[in-house]
Amino acid sequence: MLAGIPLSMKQWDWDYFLEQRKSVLSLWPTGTELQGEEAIAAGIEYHKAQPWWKYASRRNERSMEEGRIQIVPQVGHALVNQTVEHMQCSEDLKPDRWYVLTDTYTRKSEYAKAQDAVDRSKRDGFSYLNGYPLAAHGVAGARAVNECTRAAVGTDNNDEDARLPWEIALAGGWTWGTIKSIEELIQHSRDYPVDRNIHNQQYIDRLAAHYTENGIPILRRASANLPGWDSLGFKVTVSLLEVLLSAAQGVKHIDLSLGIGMNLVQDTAAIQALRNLSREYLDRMGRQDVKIYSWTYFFLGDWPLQRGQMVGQLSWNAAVSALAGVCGMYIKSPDEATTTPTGEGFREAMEICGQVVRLVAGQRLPEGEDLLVERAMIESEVRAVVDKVMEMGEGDIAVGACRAFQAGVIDTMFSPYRYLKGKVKVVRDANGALRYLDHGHMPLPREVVEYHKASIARREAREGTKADVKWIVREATWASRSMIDEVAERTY
Amino acid sequence: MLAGIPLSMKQWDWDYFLEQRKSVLSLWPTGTELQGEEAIAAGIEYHKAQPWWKYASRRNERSMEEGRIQIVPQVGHALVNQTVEHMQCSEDLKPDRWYVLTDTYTRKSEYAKAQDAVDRSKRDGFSYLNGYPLAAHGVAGARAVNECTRAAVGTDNNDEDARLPWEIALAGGWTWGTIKSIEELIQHSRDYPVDRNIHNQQYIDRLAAHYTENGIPILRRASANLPGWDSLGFKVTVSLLEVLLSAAQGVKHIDLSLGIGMNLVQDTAAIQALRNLSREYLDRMGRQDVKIYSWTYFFLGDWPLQRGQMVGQLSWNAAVSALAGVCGMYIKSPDEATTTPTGEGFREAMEICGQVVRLVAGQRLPEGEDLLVERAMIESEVRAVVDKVMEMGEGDIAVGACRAFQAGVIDTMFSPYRYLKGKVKVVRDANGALRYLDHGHMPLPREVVEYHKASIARREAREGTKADVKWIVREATWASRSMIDEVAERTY
Amino acid sequence: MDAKRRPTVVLGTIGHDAHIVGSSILRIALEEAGFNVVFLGAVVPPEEFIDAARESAADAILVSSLYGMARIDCQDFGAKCAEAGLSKVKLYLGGILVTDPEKWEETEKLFKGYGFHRVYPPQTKTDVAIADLKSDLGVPA
Amino acid sequence: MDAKRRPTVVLGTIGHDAHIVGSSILRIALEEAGFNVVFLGAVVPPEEFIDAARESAADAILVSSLYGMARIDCQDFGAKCAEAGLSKVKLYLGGILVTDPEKWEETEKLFKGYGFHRVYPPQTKTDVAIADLKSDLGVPA
Ligand code: B12
Ligand code: B12
Repeated sequence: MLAGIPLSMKQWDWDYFLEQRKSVLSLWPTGTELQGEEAIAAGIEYHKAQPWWKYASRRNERSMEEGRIQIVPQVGHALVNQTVEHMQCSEDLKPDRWYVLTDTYTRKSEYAKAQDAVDRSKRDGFSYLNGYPLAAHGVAGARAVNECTRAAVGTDNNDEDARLPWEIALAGGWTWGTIKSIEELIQHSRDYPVDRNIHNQQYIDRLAAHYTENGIPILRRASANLPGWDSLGFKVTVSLLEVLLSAAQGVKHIDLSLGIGMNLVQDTAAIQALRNLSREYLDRMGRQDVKIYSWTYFFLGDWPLQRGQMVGQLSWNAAVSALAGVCGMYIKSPDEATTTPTGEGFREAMEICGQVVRLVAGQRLPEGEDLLVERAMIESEVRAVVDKVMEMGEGDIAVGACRAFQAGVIDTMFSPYRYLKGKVKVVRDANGALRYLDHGHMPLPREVVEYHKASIARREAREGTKADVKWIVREATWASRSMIDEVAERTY
Repeated sequence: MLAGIPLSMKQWDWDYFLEQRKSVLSLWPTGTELQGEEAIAAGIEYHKAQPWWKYASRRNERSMEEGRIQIVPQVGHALVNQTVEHMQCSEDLKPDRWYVLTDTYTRKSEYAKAQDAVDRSKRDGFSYLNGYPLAAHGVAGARAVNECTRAAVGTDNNDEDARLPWEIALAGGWTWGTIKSIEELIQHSRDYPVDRNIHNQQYIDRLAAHYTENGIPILRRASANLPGWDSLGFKVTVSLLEVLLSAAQGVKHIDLSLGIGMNLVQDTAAIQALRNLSREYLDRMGRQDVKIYSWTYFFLGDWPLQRGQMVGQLSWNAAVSALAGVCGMYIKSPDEATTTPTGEGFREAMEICGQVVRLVAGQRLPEGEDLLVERAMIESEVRAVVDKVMEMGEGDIAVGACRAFQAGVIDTMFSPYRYLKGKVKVVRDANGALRYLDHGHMPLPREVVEYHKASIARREAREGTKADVKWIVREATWASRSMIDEVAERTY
Repeated sequence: MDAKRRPTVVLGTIGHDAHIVGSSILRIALEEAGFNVVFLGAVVPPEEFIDAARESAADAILVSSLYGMARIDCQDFGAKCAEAGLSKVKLYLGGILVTDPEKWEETEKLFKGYGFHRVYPPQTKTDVAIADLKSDLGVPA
Repeated sequence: MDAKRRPTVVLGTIGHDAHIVGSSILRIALEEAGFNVVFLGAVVPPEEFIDAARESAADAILVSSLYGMARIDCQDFGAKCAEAGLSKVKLYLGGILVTDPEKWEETEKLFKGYGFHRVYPPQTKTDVAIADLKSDLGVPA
């Protein structure tokens, strides 16, 4: 599980970065045109020519002043023109950002396969990829995508090695991307070494920091796009660790994006906990100058097949996000339960979510007792785990993270990653909040464990059943269950 | 504005009812088959043969036990088969009730015109009516509609004289209807006498009470389907007066349905205020045995033309209703902004709202400071007006209501009713809550007036404008405004 | 029309239609824009529009209909106005006239056939109507 | 298959596909139902399914694919199994295979052509799969 790369969270010195860079750019022909430090300077020049509103960081500041919540659609197809067409569908709705997902091959650094799929897509006029192949289309492609919209274009730096795609994205004028130092392994990876993954992300953050030092306010995003069945506390832990690793490389603008679980109180509590703890730990690290913004990512769990139900679910995700008072939200679209999203689908989704946000207006979830307790519990869970990680790394999170995986200090229920212990079990309580049925080896404070047990017990009492794996099976389709199946059980 | 009918809120004695009944049944041929007390007995027999779940009152009790929120679709077309087809579209989703709206002619007692439209509809296979003509199709039609579904079928006893349609509905096995003693005039009427309208509704309530005395638990519904621009306090006042008038005739099961304004805190406060005050005033009247249930009716204001926006609005209405903890909700459908609703539209609406309700699950808006204050203000407003009405009627609400209209004690902003003073002006505050800019001659307590002024002032400060009629014009399309128009104003 | 006099319009919601919000909003906007508005409210029989227009020597009649029965209520409105010698008066119709929103052209054609000079689709903005009025009545914008 | 022995299935998510929730749920349900499950997790190369099936003398291979690349990942799966002498082993495929949800029949036909005995539409319930397995393997329900 370790490649034995010498690792520390300290900011890379620029020469070390440049030395690494050579091999990165030689991974694929489109990288060679970026050889040399001049290429970076040229990229920065391109950026200097862009207006402020091409920058996700600036749009964050501006929308907060205006008290306006941002709504971000998603795109990603094999060809540049397919991707541009998709984006054009919503240009008159002025999205603040476009979230461009890369395809699976690009994510696995299988650039040849991606190129091959591009060729076949051109031939058949159909997209053979589930995302946009950043490397295959190179800087020219990235700029074409960037220049087709007023929005701030960014990407999900997914899968093990996104260094080359990131070089191309930045040179292409894109202004933000996602931090994947830890989440990546839990989400997508089978056995990629932890140290190498963190090292790759340090490269990405270091380059972003260099741009920022040169007056280009690149934004990095801790995404917590973990499955909708994961504990909120766990998601906050992962995000916080990534925020700190990223800031250590000199990044100055960070989104605290949280994949929600759809329980209003718990999601709001998690969003607030992540903001509070990020500020506190960053300040303690001496990073008072890092700006942070709260965001949500729509529930990444089971989506209903019935369009009506899917639409209702999208709206609830928007309502939760708005009531929680976020800076912005990443949305999904009505047809996404079964197919790769379309431009029309996202236009409709923007109207749906936009209307909900307009109607919620300035309303926020009041600071009730439930919210206070839930937030306190999440904060105490996250402190315990993050402090443990630091301790294991003798103060160095990069080192600590590697050890934490092995020890099961970082662990969850569903993950392809072999080096996770996989001892954790999470279920929903009577109100749909996510609770630990089993927290495995995670060092959770006793109060937290008991709090979760207690709310599981309340549901057990109400349903007259005992919590076990059967609950987990049933909850795999908790949200997506067809209404007809549900009412069929009613005897009248 | 008065017909000079001797009026009192006391329960009619049965003979007086029977005497009135003769003329009612002779209003249209389909009434004649109901002549005589035996016909009522026969109707009761038909009911006795129906299972418990055909009764809205029983479904209320049952769903409350199950902690399940009811979702009620709407229907109404010229022909029986058109109406049945519409209902069949959602039968497998098992709606608890069907809300059958009558057409405009039936509502104006222009039964001949309704019959004529029915004939033309049969000829052209198209519905020339905007609702179901209860009188035209008689008892046979009503039973056909009733027997096509497991749901509890009921109607909106709209427009001045709904006595005959109500006779037919009950004989047809329908089990609930709407109270329109006061609301009706404000909503639909131009110059119908107040006393006659109340007298008509007493007839309807008295008949319902008779069924109930004979073991058939008919439910009456205070609807407050007033326009979405009306003050919530005003709606609660109207409903409370109707609840008391209805209970006085011996009705035992009453829905407290409230047309919401889409501000979560204010709507929740209004729902709670209506429940608290209804219980309190009913008990004081010695009607402890009257069962009441909280319901909502979706925002009756401007609906967006863009389908996506309309869908988002429906979802928010469902979210507000569920978070407020209602027993059930009357929904609208995506295509209703421009056309008479369709069966398919309502099926989709049931899926959309059903999913929101499922996701909200047991979550409720916490008792925060805002909620407490808002509820206190609404209660104090309603007490003041209702007590004034009682005082004007020397303890008799029926009498008092008549005088209250003349005096402007009951008044609102938009109404076709000529005998309203029309001095009231209502605007939204920064969070979309409805506030009195001018309360005309309504006897509002000082604290309430100042509370509303203060929150208007906060919006004025924020927007740097003064509240005036321009706000009212703009807010007429507050919810329905197209998103494209909105973003067009953004300079970036 | 005579330039000294404020342009006068008769406004209301026709037939049994109770929907008064739209016409009330129009009223406010028209008065703000300097028109002299004879407001009849809602649930107004066609004849009343005509009488009011005659009495006020109105320059235009603005009819609102939302409840889906416009087809029947407005069928002979143009003819009635002509009979009453109001053929110079501009007739506007708006609200929600459509039965099938897809086919707006048809709807517009239908109601123009009933004698209306201008027919408006659902949720037309007040300023659109006001601009049209000013140009039709030759009022300086 | 031999009645004494518990029916054995190999299960996992194929190719570069990381979606592991569905197959994890299936695993739990299958074990609850008395099957012996060889769970390979997600991001599993086709060869690994085959090796695991051979080693465990599996009665069936359950392949999950959600990420939209099933067409490519599964093209020659049936052929590979045949080569490996697993022609008696039942091959099931499920997840989200479709590119166009409208045309399920085509999708099913396509993947049956790749050698799968059963192909499932999105969000197939675990009990459906279990019932099919029991009948295909002659396990008493
Ligand atoms: C509020 C409302 C009610 C309220 C009305 C309260 C009142 N007294 O005003 C109540 C609850 C009483 C009601 C009752 C009914 N309603 Co209603 N109602 C609505 C609703 C939700 C909003 C209407 C509104 O006020 N809009 C806000 C105003 C500002 O917009 P507007 O009226 O369109 O006006 C704007 C423009 O159109 C323009 N305009 C309007 N008229 C004109 C005229 C001219 C010349 C010009 C230039 C411009 C212009 O000016 C305004 C500028 O902003 C609409 C749905 C929707 N469209 O949102 C349904 C709707 C109009 N109602 C409808 C129906 C069917 C009814 C009922 C028949 C239902 C029933 N069967 O019981 C009854 C009718 C009873 C009756 N006798 O009239 C249907 C009509 C369907 C159709 N046209 O085919 C609608 C579309 C909803 C639906 N799909 O069911 N309703
Ligand atoms: C959670 C999720 C993720 C998580 C996965 C976390 C994890 N490691 O498992 C994350 C965020 C990492 C993710 C990533 C991606 N995802 Co994803 N994801 C989903 C989501 C929202 C839910 C999937 C899920 O877990 N469902 C719950 C389980 C219980 O249901 P299930 O898997 O369908 O399984 C049930 C049945 O189908 C059946 N079943 C499943 N397999 C089999 C096999 C057999 C033989 C049988 C009998 C039965 C069976 O058993 C289960 C019974 O309940 C779906 C959308 C949706 N459908 O809701 C998208 C979705 C599957 N993802 C999609 C995409 C495109 C991706 C990405 C490629 C996005 C990108 N470009 O970055 C990446 C893929 C990366 C990679 N290398 O795989 C698309 C696929 C489109 C397509 N098929 O055409 C979907 C449909 C969403 C969308 N429209 O964009 N995703």
